[in-house]
Formats: sequence, structure tokens, C-alpha cells
Amino acid sequence: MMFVIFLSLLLLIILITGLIAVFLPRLFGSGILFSAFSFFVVLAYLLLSAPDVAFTEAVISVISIAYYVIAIRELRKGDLE
Amino acid sequence: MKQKHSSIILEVAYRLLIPVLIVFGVYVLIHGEYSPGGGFQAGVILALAVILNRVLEPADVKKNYWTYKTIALAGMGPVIYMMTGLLSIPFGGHFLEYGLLPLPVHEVERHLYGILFIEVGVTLGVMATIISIFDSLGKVGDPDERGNLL
Amino acid sequence: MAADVIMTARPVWAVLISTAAALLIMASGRKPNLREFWTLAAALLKIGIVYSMLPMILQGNILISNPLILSPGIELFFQVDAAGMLFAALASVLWFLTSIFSIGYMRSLHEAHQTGYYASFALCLTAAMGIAFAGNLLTFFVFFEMLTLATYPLVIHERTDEALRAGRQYLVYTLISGQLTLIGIILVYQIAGHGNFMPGGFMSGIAGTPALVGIFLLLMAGPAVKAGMMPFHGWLPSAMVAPTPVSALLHAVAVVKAGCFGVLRITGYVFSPQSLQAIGVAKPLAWLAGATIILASLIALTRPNLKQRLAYSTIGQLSYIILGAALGTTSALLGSFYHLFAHGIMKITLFFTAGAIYTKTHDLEIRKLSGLGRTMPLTFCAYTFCALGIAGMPLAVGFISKWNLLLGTVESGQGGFAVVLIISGLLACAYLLPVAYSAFRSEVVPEMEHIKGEPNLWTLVPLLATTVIALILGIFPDAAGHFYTLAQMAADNIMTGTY
Amino acid sequence: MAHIPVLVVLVPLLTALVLPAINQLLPRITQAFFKSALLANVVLAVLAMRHVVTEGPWHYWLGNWEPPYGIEFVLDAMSATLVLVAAGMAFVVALYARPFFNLDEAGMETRTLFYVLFTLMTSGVIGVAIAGDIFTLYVFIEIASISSYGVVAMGGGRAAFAAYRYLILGTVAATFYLIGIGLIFAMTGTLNMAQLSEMLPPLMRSPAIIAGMCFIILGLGTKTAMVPLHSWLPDAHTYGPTPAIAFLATALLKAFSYAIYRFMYQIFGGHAQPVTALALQVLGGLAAAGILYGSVMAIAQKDFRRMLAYSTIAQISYIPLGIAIGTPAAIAGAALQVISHSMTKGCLFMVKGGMHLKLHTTQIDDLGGMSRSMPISSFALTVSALSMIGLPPTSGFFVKWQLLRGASAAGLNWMMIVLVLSGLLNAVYFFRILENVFIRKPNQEAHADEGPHGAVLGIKPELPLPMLAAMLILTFGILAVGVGSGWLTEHVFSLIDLAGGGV
Amino acid sequence: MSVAIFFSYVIFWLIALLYVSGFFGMMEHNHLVKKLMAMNLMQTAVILFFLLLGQKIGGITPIAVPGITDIDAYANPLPQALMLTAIVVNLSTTGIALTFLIVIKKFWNTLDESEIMRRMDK
Repeated sequence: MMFVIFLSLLLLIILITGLIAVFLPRLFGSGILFSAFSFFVVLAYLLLSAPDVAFTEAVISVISIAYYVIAIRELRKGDLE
Repeated sequence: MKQKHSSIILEVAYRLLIPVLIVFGVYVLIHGEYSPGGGFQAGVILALAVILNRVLEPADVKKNYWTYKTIALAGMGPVIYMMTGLLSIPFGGHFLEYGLLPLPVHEVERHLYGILFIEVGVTLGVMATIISIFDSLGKVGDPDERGNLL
Repeated sequence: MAADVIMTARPVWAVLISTAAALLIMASGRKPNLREFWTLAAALLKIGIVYSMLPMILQGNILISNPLILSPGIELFFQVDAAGMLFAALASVLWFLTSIFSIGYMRSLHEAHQTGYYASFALCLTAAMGIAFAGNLLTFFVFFEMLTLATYPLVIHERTDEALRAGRQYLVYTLISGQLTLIGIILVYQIAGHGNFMPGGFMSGIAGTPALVGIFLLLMAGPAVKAGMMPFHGWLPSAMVAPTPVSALLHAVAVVKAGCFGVLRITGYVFSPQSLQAIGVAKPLAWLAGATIILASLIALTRPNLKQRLAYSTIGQLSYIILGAALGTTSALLGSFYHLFAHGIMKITLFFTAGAIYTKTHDLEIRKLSGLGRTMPLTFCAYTFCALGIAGMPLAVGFISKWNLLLGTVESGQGGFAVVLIISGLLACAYLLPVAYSAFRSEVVPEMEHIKGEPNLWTLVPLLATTVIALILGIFPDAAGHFYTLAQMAADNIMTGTY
Repeated sequence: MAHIPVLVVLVPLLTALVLPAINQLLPRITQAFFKSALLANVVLAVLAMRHVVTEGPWHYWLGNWEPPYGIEFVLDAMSATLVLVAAGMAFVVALYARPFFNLDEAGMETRTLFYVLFTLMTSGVIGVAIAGDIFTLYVFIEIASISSYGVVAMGGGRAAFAAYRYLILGTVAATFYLIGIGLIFAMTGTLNMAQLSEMLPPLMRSPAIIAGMCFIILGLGTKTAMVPLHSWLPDAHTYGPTPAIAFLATALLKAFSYAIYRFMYQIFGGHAQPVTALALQVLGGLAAAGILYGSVMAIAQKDFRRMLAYSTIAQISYIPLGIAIGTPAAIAGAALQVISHSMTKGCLFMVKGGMHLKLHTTQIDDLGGMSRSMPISSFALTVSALSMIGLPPTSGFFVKWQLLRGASAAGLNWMMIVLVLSGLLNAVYFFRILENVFIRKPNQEAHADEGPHGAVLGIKPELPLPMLAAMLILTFGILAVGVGSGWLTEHVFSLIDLAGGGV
Repeated sequence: MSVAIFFSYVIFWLIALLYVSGFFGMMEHNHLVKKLMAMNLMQTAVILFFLLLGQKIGGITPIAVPGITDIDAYANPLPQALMLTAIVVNLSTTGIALTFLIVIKKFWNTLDESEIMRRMDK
């Protein structure tokens, strides 16, 4: 019971962070929000009793945030020059 | 490049993190059967360690990283996997039938060893792949050509 | 008379020999003499093969060869019967003569792209031979489309804008109608389960009348367009931009005759004359053919260019064959089959003469040809004789076919068409003979005064040869090739429904 | 030999993986290794085909675990056909690619990267063909797709954008597919195709299954570029590097159509199930729309590359059309189209690459005089154009014949009209090209620049020999398949098991 | 309707919403990086959906716990295994897409989709 309510709250948070990340105008900020999104997703996976997936998602989200950050830095290079 | 403007504390923390990550990665790899984790996660963690190292390097060194060797290594990991799988064929089994691997141990244990081999391969492959994608993200953007990847 | 079936590979060789020739011609494009040697050698070989089958056919046998059984229901197979033999013999003989003529024509005009020309020519003959020997609708269609493709380079041979336009028009007409035929063929396979030609047909009564009418119309689309039946004749006069030997081939041997032959195959070997009457398409077809005969002759009267005039004459004459098929009596069919041959030999002579004249004058305006009969007596004699033959003069080969057609109209009780035939004969005199008359009797126009002597031998000999053939066969209809017997056998086959 | 089903996937996969290492250690033998591996794969595919023809379908369990738990590979007549096509096309394209890239001045390492991705793509396609459960199918679809994104992007900046759009849409399609199999899994609890086909019939009315079916068709339809979902294809096929596209437009797209077939007939029960029959009808309508749309758009194009792309949309729809008709003849036609269109379109793209290198243009109006400078390519172009139009004796005609037979047997007369119309529309644009190639005079400025590659290996004005060889293999293949189509129909396609097929 | 069932519906609706918003964000957004993020949203939604399928009320983590041998007590491990694969696929897709983005940026000097589309037709 609590589990279900908790999960739906978590999903709501995921939804909101994800939407903000997508619609935030600033690129770097949305990258950061995206990492928050990933964190909540990891929580949700844990809640769904899938620790294996959660673990994978955790390490992968680190990597993908790193990808995003690197890429965003590369993308902004041209704008500054 | 004004690479050095990041704080000392952060850099030291990064450097401390690297050996921890490596150890943790190997632990995850070995302990895959008993707890969450396995070859894939181990590979990602090891790759993370390498990437942290890369982040700390100055930019001009980084340019030389996009080498073919990483990709070659990325290929070799799955090759280990598949060779393990293929090894059971000459001994009368199907592909990936670890029970028939030529190891001097009991059949159940052979399964575990077989899976370990495979996990090592996966780790290697994942690690090298992630690093090579990371490197390529830094490299492809060099403003030299007409944007031609080839 | 139950026919014996003889398995033999000869039809396949007859078909393939000109394909091989085409390849050899392509390979030896740099050496004109070698290239033309291949053409002639293949033509002779082909005549040999075709005629080697003649005795067996005359004994009432049919030859079958099954090079490719694709699968039950889809097979590419050849079957030689009297009708096919007739067409094959005609095509192979005329290929040889046309080849000789082409050599003379092309060389004296120094035409470009000769290699492609001879290769396409050989491919055309492959296709024509395939159509002649096709044993089922699939095979027929395969070679029918191949004929379209092989003729296209010939039509656009001159590479001028006009030629390209004519080529496009030709493709539009033939491809669209060909695809309609394809649908018809599919429906035949679907309903009847097979598409093998049988004398007397295999479609009667196996489906409702509307379905049969639809299938008949779809099937007829391709052959009728190729046979230039009005109102689908538009491509034919514009295709006249091609060199004259090509026109000779298009209008006497390969394309239009393949169309007519297709019409005969469909009316006689897929459907039967009786079933056409039963589903009520015979009458309209006959009317359409009759209208085409008269209209085409009338249009021919108005054309100032000799080739154009011959083109419209062809449209009219071809409809004789369709008319015969639509009338559907023994004599009418005999007339149709024989006209296939007779018109071929006469019209090719007319085109040969036109071509031969063109090599000298570079112009085919009828007005400018006056008086040339005195410088080129042989050529114009041949022209005159065949023009009379087209009109149906006795002693020329055209008389035989026309006589049988006339008999057929009476037999079928539609005597009205006899009037059409007679009017058409008179009109043919009216549009062909003035050329001959003015050539012998009028003055030479000033710009043609420099023309001296007959055309060169390469062009002269074939046209004289065809004239002689026309004359001999007009007197002895069954000489040499036994075309008359073959036509009779084919007509009998259709009427009796057996080989 | 008992392990061919797994070897046929593993050989290209292993090749792809060790290729970078070999390129590092022994750069000289890279090419030889690559090509001989692909050739070996062709041999394996032929052996697989022979086994299927003589002994029937072939089931292989990885690790010898039974299907509900283990992964199963299945080789039947249809998948063996696709495997053969994929392996064969991969080899031919490999033959073509080496000189192409030599002339295109690509770097050594990135070129090897191309080969790696290309071989991965091959193994993905073959995997799609033989996967025996729907999740393995997903994995192989993604292997093939992701490597195809990479391969397309190698064509430069425009290609990268095209590849990006392709990636976005391809990923949407993949998620659709995943949702679909999720729904099916939720209802049945299994992913194995054979088990699904037994468990699904009583469940076919449930909304979850119907929704799952819709999602799967949407996903696979996007990847196959069925008509409302085709928007990624023209750009990707226009700007991608030629050898990649020659494989992409042929084997890869076929793999997805094949997956549709697999789902419709071997899982959802074909025409025997009312729901599936309805879905098949919709599929047939979309395919017909795709055929007409692609042909009409192809006529409107001025660039040969783009024209080929639209023509691909049209031609690829023949396969769903055949699947939708669903009579044995139509399915045989679809299978024949898998072979025929692969060779035809592959050959056309190769000719396009040749134009690009030699004439430095692919604008249709600038192709004048090509028959003079590139006679052999022009011959290949002619034959494949005829096959596209569907004129005998090329294979395209027999595809049309089979499909028409199927349509008439099913009483779908409007489909016959669509097919015939499509042939005529094809004739319009291909004869325009042939006219330009053979008849028009060379365009001065287009040919003035002979480029730095004037004297490459091979016949002087023509392309290098391996490229010509590749084209000629395909050209003669088109003719051979045309003539041998009956043999194929009788001995191979008749073995296709049509659960619920036949109307 | 009990609260638990109501919320279990809510869960599915939320996941569907996540998926749909990802889908529309991807289709409508002009910025290519944002498109990619929206795509990740979509993929996450699918993974959540799959994990829910393997879920049983009161099911425990599918890792062998000494003493519990009843298979039904564990959550279904199959969807989880499948999702591991899916996550890997997502990661590689993201990586490749970012590489493309950098190339696109270099070539076009913009990441605005409609702008690039406009220039592409030229």
C-alpha cells in the first residue's frame, strides 16, 4: 500500500524533473537536472525490487551524464569563439 | 587552455577516487553471482576510473587518446566471450554450453568458471567501448575538416 | 488427326542464336566487317534451324521443348505448331534479307551507332522468334516485352529530339498496353489454372460472360496496340523517324506482325472463334478492324511523305488480319494467316524501295520522286508490283490472302465486309500507284536531276529478291516455304480444335 | 556443421570485433581477412540453405537450454533466404567498398571503422533472420540499427544530420517495439516465438494483445520505412556513403520487413485470426500507398540518389504487400522480392557510387555520355532498371508475376492495378535516366574535370575492377534469379510454413 | 475501488505520461540535444514499464536468499535481465547520438533542427 503510493510519488517527481530537464532553455542546467532525473529513476528501480537494474542504471547514468557534459562543452566551444 | 582553474580539492578527490573505483570494479566483477552486479557493471566502473583520469589530463594530451587501440581492445572483450562459447563446440556441446568446457573441475563449477570467463570478456569490452565513445566525443569536434567523419 | 508430340531443343536454338549474335556483335563493335558477318551468319543459321523443323510440322506434328520448367504453373516453354512455324519462317527469311539491306543502307548513309543498331536488330529477332514459338501466355509475354525493349533503341536511332519523342510515345503505348495484357494473363492463369495455347482455346465457358469479356479486352490490349489497330495506332506513324530498314522491320516483320500474331493466338488459341461470338466481342472487333482499314487508307491518301503513306497503309493492311480473326471462319483465318506472310513480304519490299530511294535522294517527299522511275527502273518496277499486290491484284501474293478473306466474309454471312475489302483495295491503288505513275511518266524535279543509276547492290538485291518471292508465291501459293499449307493447317487447327 | 545457425551470426560478429585489432597488428592482411570471413559466411549461408531445403527447419538452442529458458535460433526457408541475401550482399558490398574508399580518400583507421560497423550490421541482419524469440529479435534489430546509424553518419555533415534523424526515429521505433513485446509478455509470460504462437490464439481478442500488435507493427514499420513513417529514409539514403547504403537499402530494410512477416504469420496466426487479418488489410493498404507515393515522388526528383531513395520506399513496400495478400504465391513473391530487390537496388546504388566518383555528379540531367565513359556500369544500370520496372527476363518481372498471381487468387483486384501502375511509374523515371545515360551528349563542364583519379587501376575510363566485379555479380544475379525464380519458388519458397496463410 | 488498485492505475498512467511527454518533447523540440534528452525519457518510461510487469505484490528481490526456495516469492527476474540489455542499448544510442551532435555542430554551426532542415534543402 505504502509502496504503491510511494512509487507513484516517485514517478511524479521523475516526470517533473524530466520535463524540466527537457524544456529548460539552458543546456548546461538541463544536463544537471538530467542527472537528478537519473537519480530518481535509480530510486524507482530499487523500489521495484530490481537492484541489479538499479545498480546498472546508477553507473550508466554517471557515464551518460559525463557524455552529456563533455558533449555540451564541445558544443559550446564554437559559440564562445 | 585554462584547464587548471578547477579547485585543488576537487582534483585531489578525483585522484583518490580512481584506485577505489578500480578495486570496486574488480570486486563487482568477481562477486557478480552473489550480489547485484556483474561483468557489465564492473566494466562501467572501471571505465569510470579511466574517464576520471582523462578528465584530469590537460587538453593537449587528451587529443592523442582517440586511438584505435581502445577500439581494438573493445573488440577483444567480446571475442573472449565468444571464444569461450565456441570452445564448448569441439567438446560436443552447443554454443555457450559451459558444462562441457575442458576444465578439470566438477560440472557445476565449470558453469561458474565459464560464466566468469564470459564476465571478464564483457568487462573488458564494456570498459573499452565506453572509453572509446568518451574519447571520440572529445576528438571528433576538432574543427579541421568539412565535418566528415571518414 | 491427333498430332505426335516431338521433344526437341531446336526451337530454343532458333531463339537463342540471335541473342548470341547480338553479344558477338556487341563484342566486335570496332570491326564493321566482322560485325556484319555475325549478323548474316546468324541469320543464315536461323533460317537453317527453322526450316529443318518444317518437314516435321508439315507431317502434322508439333514440336515441344521445355527449357525451363519454372514451377508448376509458371513454365517457360516453346511449342512449334503450324501458325508459329509460319511466323518464324517469315521472320527468319526476312531477317536475312533485311540484314543485307541494312548493310547497304547504313553504309551508304554513314549512319552512326551501327553496332547498337545491329545488336538491337538481332535481339528483336530473338523476341520475334520467341513469340512465334511461345507455347504459353507467360512465354509469349516475356518475349513480347523483350520485343518492346529491343525495338526502342531502333526507334530512337537518330538521337534527334523528334526521334526521342517518338521513342517515348512508343514506350508509353506499348508498356501501358503490355501491363494491361499482363493483368489479363494473370487472370487467365487464375481462372484456367494454366496458360498453354490450345487450338480452339481453353477459355470458353469457364467463367461468366462479363469476366471473359474483361479478360479478352485486357489480353488484346498489348497485341492490338502493337498491331496498330485504331484508335491505338498513334505510335506507328511517329516511329517512322527511324531509319528505313527499321521501319521495314517494325512494319513488316517484327513488331506489328508480332502484334497480329498475338491477336491470332488470343482469338484462336486462348479463346475460340465460337466463344468470341458467344460472348459477343467478335462483331465489335470486326467493325473496329473494318473502320481501321477504311480510315487508315483515307489518311494515307493525305500524306505527302512516302514513308508516312506506307505507315498508314500498314495500319490498314494489318487490320485485315484482325478482321479475319474476328470473322472466324476457315477461309477467313486462312486468309489472315496467309496475309501475315503476304503483307510481310510485300510491305518489306515497299519499305526497301523507299529506303533504296532514300539512299540516293535523301528525301522521300512524294512530289520530288517524280521521274525517278527512269533512272531507277528496277527499283520502281518492284515498287509498282508490290503496290499492286497490296491492292490485291491477281498474280501477286496479296491476292491469295485477300481472296480467302473475301470468301470468309461470305462464309460468315457478313458480306458487308467484302465491300470494305474492295473499297480498301481501290484506296490502296489510289494512294500507292500515283507514286509509281509519276515516277515513270512525269518530269524529274530540278533538285533531283543529279541522281543517276540504281541504288547500290546491297540494297537492290534484297528488294528484288522479295519482289520475286512475291511474284512466285502469287502464282504458286504453296511454293518453297509451304506457307499456304501452313496457313491452312493453322486455320484447320483452330476450327477443329485439335492439332 | 551442426552449428551453422550460430556460426552464421558469429562469423561476422567475430570478424567485426577482431578487425580493429588486426588492423593494429597486421595492417596488410586486414582486407584479406575481412573479405575471406565474409566469403566464408556466404558459404555457411549456402550450407544452411541446403540443409533447410533438404531437411526442413532447423532449431538451435544456445547452451542446449530448452526454449522457455534458453535462447533459440530458428532457420526455416524464409530466414535462410534472408540469411543468404544478407551474407551475399555483405560480400559483394565488401568487394565494392575497398576501391570506393580508396578513391574517396578516407583515412585508414576510419575506413576500418566502417568495415567494423558494416560487419556488425551484417551480423545484426542475420541475427534478425534467425532469432527464435522476440527479445533476441530486439537485440539483433538494435545491433543492426545502431551500426547503421553510425555507418550513415560517415558520409559527412549532411549525412550526420540525416543519421541523427534516423537515430531518433529508429529509437522511437525500438521503444514501440519494446512496449509491444512487453504487453505480449505480460499476457503470456513467454517470449519464445513457437510458444507464443500456441498461446496467443485464445487471447487474440484481448486489448493488450491488440495494442501490442499495433505497437510492434508501428515500430517495425518505422524501421522498414512504410509510408507514413518513412520520413527518415530519403535523407539518410541520399547522403550516406554509397557502400553503406547499398547494404542498408537492401538487406537491412528487408530484415525488418521479414520481422513483420514473422510476427504476422508465425506469432499472430495470419489470416486465420480475424484481428490479424484486419491488421494485414491495413498493412496492405499502407503498402499500396507506399508503392504509389514512392514512385510518384521518385519521378519528381532531379538527383539520382534521391530518386533511388524514393524508389526504395516504393519497392520495399512490395514485401508488406505480399505479406498482406498472404496467399502462398504472394508470400513467395515477397520472398523473391527480398532477393530481387536486394540485388537490383544494391546494383543501382553501386552505379550511383561510380557516377559520384567518375562523373562527380549524380544529377540526372548531367549524366549525358555516361554510356561512353562507363559502358559496363551503364549495362548494369540498364539491367537493374529493367528489373525495377519489372520487365522480363529480369527477376523484377517474376516478383511482379508472383504478387499478381497472389493478388488475383485473393481477389484483390485493386492491388493488381497498384502493382501494374507502379511498374509503369518506374518506367517513367528509369527510362528518363536511361535516355540521359545513353543518348544525351556529354555535359561539357561535368566531364571537363577528370579529377585526380584519372588513371586508377582497372580499365581506364571505367571504375576499378573490384567495383565492376561487384556490379556484374549483381547484374548476372538479377538475370539468374529471374530465370531461376521457378526453381526457387518450387524448392525453397514452397517450404515456407504459412500458419493461417492462404485466403 | 481500493486505494491500492487506484494507485496501481496511477502508476501506469504516470509511466504512460512520461512516455508520451518524452515522445512529444522529441517530436516538437527544435533543439537537437533536448530531443535526445526527451528520447532518454521515453526509454526510461519503457524500462519502468517492463520492471512493473515483473513485479508481484510483496515479491522480493530476485537474488537467492537462504531459506526461501519458493520461486513465486521472488519477483520475475526475466524482465530485469531484459532491461539490463535495454539499458545498454540506450547508453550506446546516447553515446552515438552525442557524437553525431558534435559533427552536426561543426558542420552546420547550429543545433536548431528547423534551421538545418531549411539549409538542407538548398
